[in-house]
Amino acid sequence: MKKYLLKGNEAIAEAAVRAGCRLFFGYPITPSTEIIEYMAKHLPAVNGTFVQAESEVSAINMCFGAAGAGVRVMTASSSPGISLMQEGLSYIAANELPVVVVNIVRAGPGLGGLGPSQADYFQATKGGGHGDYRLIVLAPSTVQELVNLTQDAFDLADLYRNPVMIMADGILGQMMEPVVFQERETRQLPAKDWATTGAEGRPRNTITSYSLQNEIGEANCLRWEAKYRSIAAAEQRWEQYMTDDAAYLMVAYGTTARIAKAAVQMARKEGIKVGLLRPITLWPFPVDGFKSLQGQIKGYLSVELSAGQMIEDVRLATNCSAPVHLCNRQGGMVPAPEEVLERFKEVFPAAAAAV
Amino acid sequence: MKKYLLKGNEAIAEAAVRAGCRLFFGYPITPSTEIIEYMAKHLPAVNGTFVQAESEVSAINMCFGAAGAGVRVMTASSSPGISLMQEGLSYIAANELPVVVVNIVRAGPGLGGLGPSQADYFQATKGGGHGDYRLIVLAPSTVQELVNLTQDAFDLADLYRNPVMIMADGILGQMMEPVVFQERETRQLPAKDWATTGAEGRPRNTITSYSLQNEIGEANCLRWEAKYRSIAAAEQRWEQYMTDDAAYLMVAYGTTARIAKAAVQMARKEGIKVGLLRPITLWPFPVDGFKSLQGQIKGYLSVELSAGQMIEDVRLATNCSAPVHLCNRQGGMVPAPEEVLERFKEVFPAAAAAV
Amino acid sequence: MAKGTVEVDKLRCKGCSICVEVCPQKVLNLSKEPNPKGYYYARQADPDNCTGCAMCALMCPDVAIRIWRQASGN
Amino acid sequence: MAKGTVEVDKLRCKGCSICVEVCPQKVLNLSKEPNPKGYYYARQADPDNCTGCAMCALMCPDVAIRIWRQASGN
Amino acid sequence: MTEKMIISGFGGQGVMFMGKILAYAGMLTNKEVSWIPSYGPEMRGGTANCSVIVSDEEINCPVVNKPSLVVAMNGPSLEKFLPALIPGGLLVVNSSIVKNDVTRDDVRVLKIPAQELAAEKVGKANLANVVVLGAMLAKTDVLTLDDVVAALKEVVASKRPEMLAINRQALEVGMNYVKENQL
Amino acid sequence: MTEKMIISGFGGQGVMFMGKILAYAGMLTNKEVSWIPSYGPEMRGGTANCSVIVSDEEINCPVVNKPSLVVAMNGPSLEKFLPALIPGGLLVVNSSIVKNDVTRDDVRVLKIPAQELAAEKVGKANLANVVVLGAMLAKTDVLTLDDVVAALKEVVASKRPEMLAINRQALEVGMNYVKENQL
Amino acid sequence: MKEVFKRTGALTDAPFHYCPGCTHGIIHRLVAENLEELNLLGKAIGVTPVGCAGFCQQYFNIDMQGAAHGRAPAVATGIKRALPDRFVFTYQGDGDLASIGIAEVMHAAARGENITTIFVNNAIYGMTGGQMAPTTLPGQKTSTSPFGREPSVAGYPLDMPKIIAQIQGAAYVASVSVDSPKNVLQAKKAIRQAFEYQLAGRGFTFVSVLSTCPTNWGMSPVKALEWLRENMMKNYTLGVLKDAAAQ
Amino acid sequence: MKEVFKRTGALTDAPFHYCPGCTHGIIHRLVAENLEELNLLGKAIGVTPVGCAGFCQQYFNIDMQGAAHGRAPAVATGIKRALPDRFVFTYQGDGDLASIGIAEVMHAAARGENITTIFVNNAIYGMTGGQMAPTTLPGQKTSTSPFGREPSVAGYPLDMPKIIAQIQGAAYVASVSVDSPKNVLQAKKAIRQAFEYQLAGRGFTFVSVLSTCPTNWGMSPVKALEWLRENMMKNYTLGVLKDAAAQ
Ligand SMILES: Cc1ncc(C[n+]2csc(CCOP(=O)(O)OP(=O)(O)O)c2C)c(N)n1
Ligand SMILES: Cc1ncc(C[n+]2csc(CCOP(=O)(O)OP(=O)(O)O)c2C)c(N)n1
Ligand code: SF4
Ligand code: SF4
Ligand code: SF4
Ligand code: SF4
Ligand code: SF4
Ligand code: SF4
Ligand SMILES: [Mg+2]
Ligand SMILES: [Mg+2]
Repeated sequence: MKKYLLKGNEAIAEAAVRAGCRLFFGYPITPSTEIIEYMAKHLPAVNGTFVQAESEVSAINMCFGAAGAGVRVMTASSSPGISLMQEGLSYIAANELPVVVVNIVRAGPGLGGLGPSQADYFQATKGGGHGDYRLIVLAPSTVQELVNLTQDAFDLADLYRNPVMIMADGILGQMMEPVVFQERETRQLPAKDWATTGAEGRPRNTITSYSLQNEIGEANCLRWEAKYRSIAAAEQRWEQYMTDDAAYLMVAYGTTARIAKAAVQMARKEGIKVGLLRPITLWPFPVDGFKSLQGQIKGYLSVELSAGQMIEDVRLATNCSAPVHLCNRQGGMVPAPEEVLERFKEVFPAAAAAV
Repeated sequence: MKKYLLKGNEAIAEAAVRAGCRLFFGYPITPSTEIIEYMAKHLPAVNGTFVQAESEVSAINMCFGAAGAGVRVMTASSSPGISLMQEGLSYIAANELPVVVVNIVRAGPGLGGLGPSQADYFQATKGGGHGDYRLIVLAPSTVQELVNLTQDAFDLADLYRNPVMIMADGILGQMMEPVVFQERETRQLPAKDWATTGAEGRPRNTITSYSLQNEIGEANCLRWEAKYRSIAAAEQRWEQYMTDDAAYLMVAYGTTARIAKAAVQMARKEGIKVGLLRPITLWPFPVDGFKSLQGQIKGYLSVELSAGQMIEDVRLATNCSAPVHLCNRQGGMVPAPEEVLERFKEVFPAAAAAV
Repeated sequence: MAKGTVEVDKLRCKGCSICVEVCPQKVLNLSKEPNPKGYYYARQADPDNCTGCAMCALMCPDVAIRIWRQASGN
Repeated sequence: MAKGTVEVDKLRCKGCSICVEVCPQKVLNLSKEPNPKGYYYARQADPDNCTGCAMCALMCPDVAIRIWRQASGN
Repeated sequence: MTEKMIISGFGGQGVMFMGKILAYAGMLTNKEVSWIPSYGPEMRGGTANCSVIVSDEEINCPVVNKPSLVVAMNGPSLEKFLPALIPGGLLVVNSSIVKNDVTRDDVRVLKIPAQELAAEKVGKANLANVVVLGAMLAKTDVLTLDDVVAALKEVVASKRPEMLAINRQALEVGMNYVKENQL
Repeated sequence: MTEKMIISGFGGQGVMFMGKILAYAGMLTNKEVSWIPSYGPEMRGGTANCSVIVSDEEINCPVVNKPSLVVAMNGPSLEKFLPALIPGGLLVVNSSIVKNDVTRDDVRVLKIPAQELAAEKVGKANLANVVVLGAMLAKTDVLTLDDVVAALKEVVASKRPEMLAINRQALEVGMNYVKENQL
Repeated sequence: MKEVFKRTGALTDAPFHYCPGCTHGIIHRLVAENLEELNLLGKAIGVTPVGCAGFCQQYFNIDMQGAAHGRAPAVATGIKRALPDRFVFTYQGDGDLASIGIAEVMHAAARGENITTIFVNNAIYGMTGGQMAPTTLPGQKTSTSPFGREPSVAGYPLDMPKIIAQIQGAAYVASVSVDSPKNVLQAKKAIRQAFEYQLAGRGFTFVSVLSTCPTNWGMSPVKALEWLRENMMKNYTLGVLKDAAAQ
Repeated sequence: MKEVFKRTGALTDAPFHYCPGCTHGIIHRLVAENLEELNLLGKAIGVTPVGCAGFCQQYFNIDMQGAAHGRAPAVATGIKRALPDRFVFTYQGDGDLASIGIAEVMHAAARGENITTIFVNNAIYGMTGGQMAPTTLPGQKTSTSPFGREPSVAGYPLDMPKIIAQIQGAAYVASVSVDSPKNVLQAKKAIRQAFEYQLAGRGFTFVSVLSTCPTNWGMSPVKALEWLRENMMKNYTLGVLKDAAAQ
């Protein structure tokens, strides 16, 4: 199979085109801009349309309209731009529209910096917009996985009629790695008979999230909640590395998962029994992955490019059954594998001593 | 002391005026509109200025400018409007500007409904905007407390140079209760020597959150984190009710805290040893309040107008030391005290049986 | 002069009285009894004078008016 | 004709060559050696012709030019 | 002593005002009070209502799910809130407008032809709400006529002092109607 | 065998291209590769650099904190990245421009007067980067000249086939310079 | 007897929830009749604003989407780009379009987006209970300009059709009123023209309709029509402000 | 010898980070010189955009705030309302002002906000590496209009001064260029006029300055000035578009 050397951002864009994405609305922002530039260049050739929106607010609402019209659509941005999309995302979730949103996270808050960051974890997983809703959040950690998960994202969005976010950072977005575009089995997806495509030949469709009666509002909430439960049951994804005999577990996703993996390898060389659990879905958080290991693990190290956000989900997923510590860098800085291992030994001296 | 019968929204506005708020920027939205209407009417009389912003995006950025210029400023909105403020809030937090923001939460997601809701808890407490930052979040449960906490909010904002959110719902915003405006001790607050007021007679000030060097970005993050830690150490607030001998604890804030209190009273009549812990600060979450009770409590019931959000913080605060269950209504619906008690008995049958 | 017949949908009418005012022939007035929603609805008080000019219908915000016309001389 | 003297701040200059082009007297050119930032900075190649008209300074994006003028006849 | 009231009618019938006066009266007599309106566009065109609690005890739950007193100023209000009224509770009906049958026999019912009374005895049909208020006061112990007059003084008289006397008159008309007819 | 490289210089010196060619060459020989640029306005006016890893093993951490090979196309690059070079690592310097002293003696240093070589021996001063690439290949085992030529074929030749020969020539000039001078 | 006026089938049977005398209803009818007459019921997709017309998807007998406050032109853009052969329009109030949503409508115009926007200007925020709109007239009292709109503090009204007409991508811009039968007929024509231009692929079309809000103006419906005539029509010039085809 | 040109003290000593030949630098100087000449260093508060000029708080020797992308006019409004006697201006690029921030600038104008906006139109997004701006010319190639801006898909350029001039609250609107010494002097005058109007409390003032982006236009600085002259100046009329005092 042909290998391409692609930037992460380009890989996302190409994967989207191959997944049938025919509309893209976006507004430039570093470090995600290559996605929209790629779309501007390549969508016309497949009869797709790229529109540079006047803002991220407009971009997400254009996605709303297009998704409501039944077409595969995507937008991409980075942290401040994603913040501007929160109202729109809440509307999209409430109207159950399949939209794929890419967040190539940069250092925040505020204008911040352009360095890699994972500080938008809470925003993505707990809902930065108002009301109870969930995005399906996918966290690739290689350029190849950016490709695969982007393609999955469109299927998941259509399957569950739910917005899906692909979350990565500037390192993943900017780096080049070899990728292949595999032929993928086409998933059986429900017909979009709810879409507003003009009512010719069928009863008319309306898409709205307004409910003045609280009873109806509650019924909607319960319906959404049931959907989220079924997603949580069916779609948790994670990778386990060296966990069979692990007494300790590093937990990391995206870029930090790669670094943590290197740290695990270094630790293993020293005889330390530590493994890695890499959440691939950040929502639903891979609680099942933790459950299967819970008995054997004496301590967790959450490796993050934030002040410590996923660590809360790790504690919740493990029911606080063992201590969970944090190894982090912030503001665009990235820890070296050595640093992660050092931190590990610092918080779990017993692990190193046991060797 | 003179008692006034005021709507919650009016009480907030009047309290703000009395706290020295002289600028208000806002955009109307039900059920918070009375706040901006009150400000439009009453600020001119105290030489203040009300500006109706063209949107919530503008409103929060006007607040940014005014706070940066050293003046006490407030905005108010409800859920969708607050979502639109997320980028601005992240900027305000990053620039450490004292702004008071009121969210009279309505049912979401999307356009949703106007009924009371607590489904913006995550957004408020975990940061709906990008990057690691925190709002101080105050959750009053009576109109009198709306007054008191609004006045406190301005002090806290100035003291910590941090945005403060007052979070309530349509019931609290729309209801009338008697209030008094107490003379309050004036807190010693730091001089705003960082404000951009024109550089006459001093070195110039700049307010910016941009850092192209990751090292500087990280230093900023660490400085903010240290501040948040000190707030968490000093400013946790909660109310305990009937907790001395309680074996079970209901946890609820705002409107639901009132309902839960009624439920506790009913339970106590039946001899059930249950108490109430009412978080007053949602961030910092009153972890200390839970710690002091942890040994004695066999189970928690988180009473919420959401799909279950605060429940995560309860589990984290109690280190999962006892089961935490949820009693909730959604979409604008509110549980009756009877319903809460019934749910309590359902999840803790032993508590009722023990009587 | 043409002869018109106006039918007001009593349930739709909100008694805003715009049609009453706009009718050049002063054909319409409001009922004394409210409809089930509590509105005093419009009705033809002076049907003979109606020309079927449709001005009332053009201005009715609730699209509650239907009009027939018989051309004069027919 | 007035006589001008132009001083280019060598460290500020980025060698954009706008001043070189705009100078009506063709007084300026770019250095052969770069400054510490790697730019070939502007300098007075033909100082005698400078009239001190300041066109170069008006157009310099880096505000790197300073000009003195001696009025003719002075 | 706690009275949990729902007062409901068309927009324009003054039901919010009725509730406010009651809450105000409660506050002036140092009782605990709360008042919650229905709000937002649900009001537009439709019915409006407010929930008022006046109590000697702290009011925890301000939402009135099970009122002890319902005032129905129009038909839809009766239909909506009668089922919630607690057994033994008081239903006050503006019988000038409400023609519905009262389908429960475990509640006390007070029918006041408020429109007529207001028009004929007060001379102002739009004071029907105050007439109903007066009638209601005859049947609840939580507030007295004087309490309400005191509240009117503060609320009405501050803006339109000339309205005080006629409001008082309307209250009395309502109260007397109950007494005279031994309702 | 793993080579972790940082290639750094002014914007315009073609350092990104050098990195890409190396990564491409690695990919074509079925090695694991990664390439990360510096990005954003930090590039504007200042220096640009990229990190490239070519390895026989899976690349976990793509960030190069401790390079085994540093290419410094200008002075600031040398200052910035020399301290990070691992002991025994290779420093390749474009000595036409870089006049700084190399302050470490625990690393291997390769000084290439690339500008001159490119101008004189290739006839195109702007191929200094390719000359350096060639020189570098003489001293690393991770990739051969043929690997890089193959990469150039795919990357350059697809767009500007006429450039292939001269690029190849520049590579050879660099490599030969090292060999001839027994550096 | 000939039926000379009947309720168009492009409206559903649902009774309007608007206040008595609110001219949103007239404008609804005009839009609906044009949809029917141009045979668009099967291919039209309407976009609902947030505002009093936020429920209008209940009334138009076509496919509809409900946009976030102010974002209808962005949503319509998404629909139109997805389905270029469908007919797409937005229906928006003055708060929705001229305040929070001004960026979206300006840029839809700039893009020459082939959609139609019906702009209902009642000089106030109806839905939320009568706050100042960007189109509120100087001196006009609203709940957020309780002493009358004072331009030195609250600025001047925005004349949206005048502004949109400046934008190259706008193919047709008209300003109409529904205060009288004559003007109602004019308004219908303008909407018709805009719709036909969209069908011809001419670009962005915009019809501003002056409308009443008796409730929040605190006037009877009839009085409100007068106020509209005497105040709004003086501030906002009626007529076709731009017609790309005619130029 | 008389010093006829020296670097104004209203600029700090920090060297500009702009690319060689970028005319942002000229515009900075003009703003700074006017600040100095009007003796405003102690009372001016500037608002920085997001864009290449996002670091300009390092260059102007005054108090400054850095706004979120596009929101400078809102931030400036907050400052001005807090401190009405201070002098407040924004400095914004075409992406910042005409795209994401168009609502804020239009409404600052509508409110007659007593601030000044300097609008730097270089027909492109400089900072992010050369994407299409609302002011990009038809046919112009950018990284998001790689085949040249095609109006039928990407719309037409927005002429901001023309639009702002339509708004009643705008007191002064000028369109200038910095392509030549003569135009630079004109530009300085326009900025001076705007500043003086603000000092006189006349309302919103707006100066649009045509500027180059040699880097993203892919031209030498000198060539860029020519391109500006031959293309941008033909699309965007220079001159004073509105002068409330003169009217
Ligand atoms: C983001 C957001 N802000 C505010 C609101 C509240 N809101 C609903 S409608 C409206 C204004 C309606 O006014 P207009 O657009 O003029 O329509 P009208 O009701 O007058 O027809 C506002 C501010 C909202 N729903 N969402
Ligand atoms: C919300 C948000 N969206 C996008 C960006 C990325 N961004 C930074 S500057 C810029 C555009 C700059 O262009 P312009 O305003 O024309 O200024 P110039 O650089 O050309 O001077 C963009 C899109 C951002 N920082 N924030
Ligand atoms: S059709 Fe004409 S004459 Fe007849 S009622 Fe209507 S307006 Fe009057
Ligand atoms: S115009 Fe229509 S709604 Fe109004 S009174 Fe006449 S028929 Fe009734
Ligand atoms: S001052 Fe005039 S003559 Fe002298 S160098 Fe400058 S532009 Fe040339
Ligand atoms: S214009 Fe200024 S920066 Fe450019 S070459 Fe001349 S002196 Fe140097
Ligand atoms: S509030 Fe105003 S705009 Fe809304 S329906 Fe009522 S009259 Fe019409
Ligand atoms: S990118 Fe363009 S606008 Fe930005 S500094 Fe460089 S030349 Fe100037
Ligand atoms: Mg309106
Ligand atoms: Mg620009």
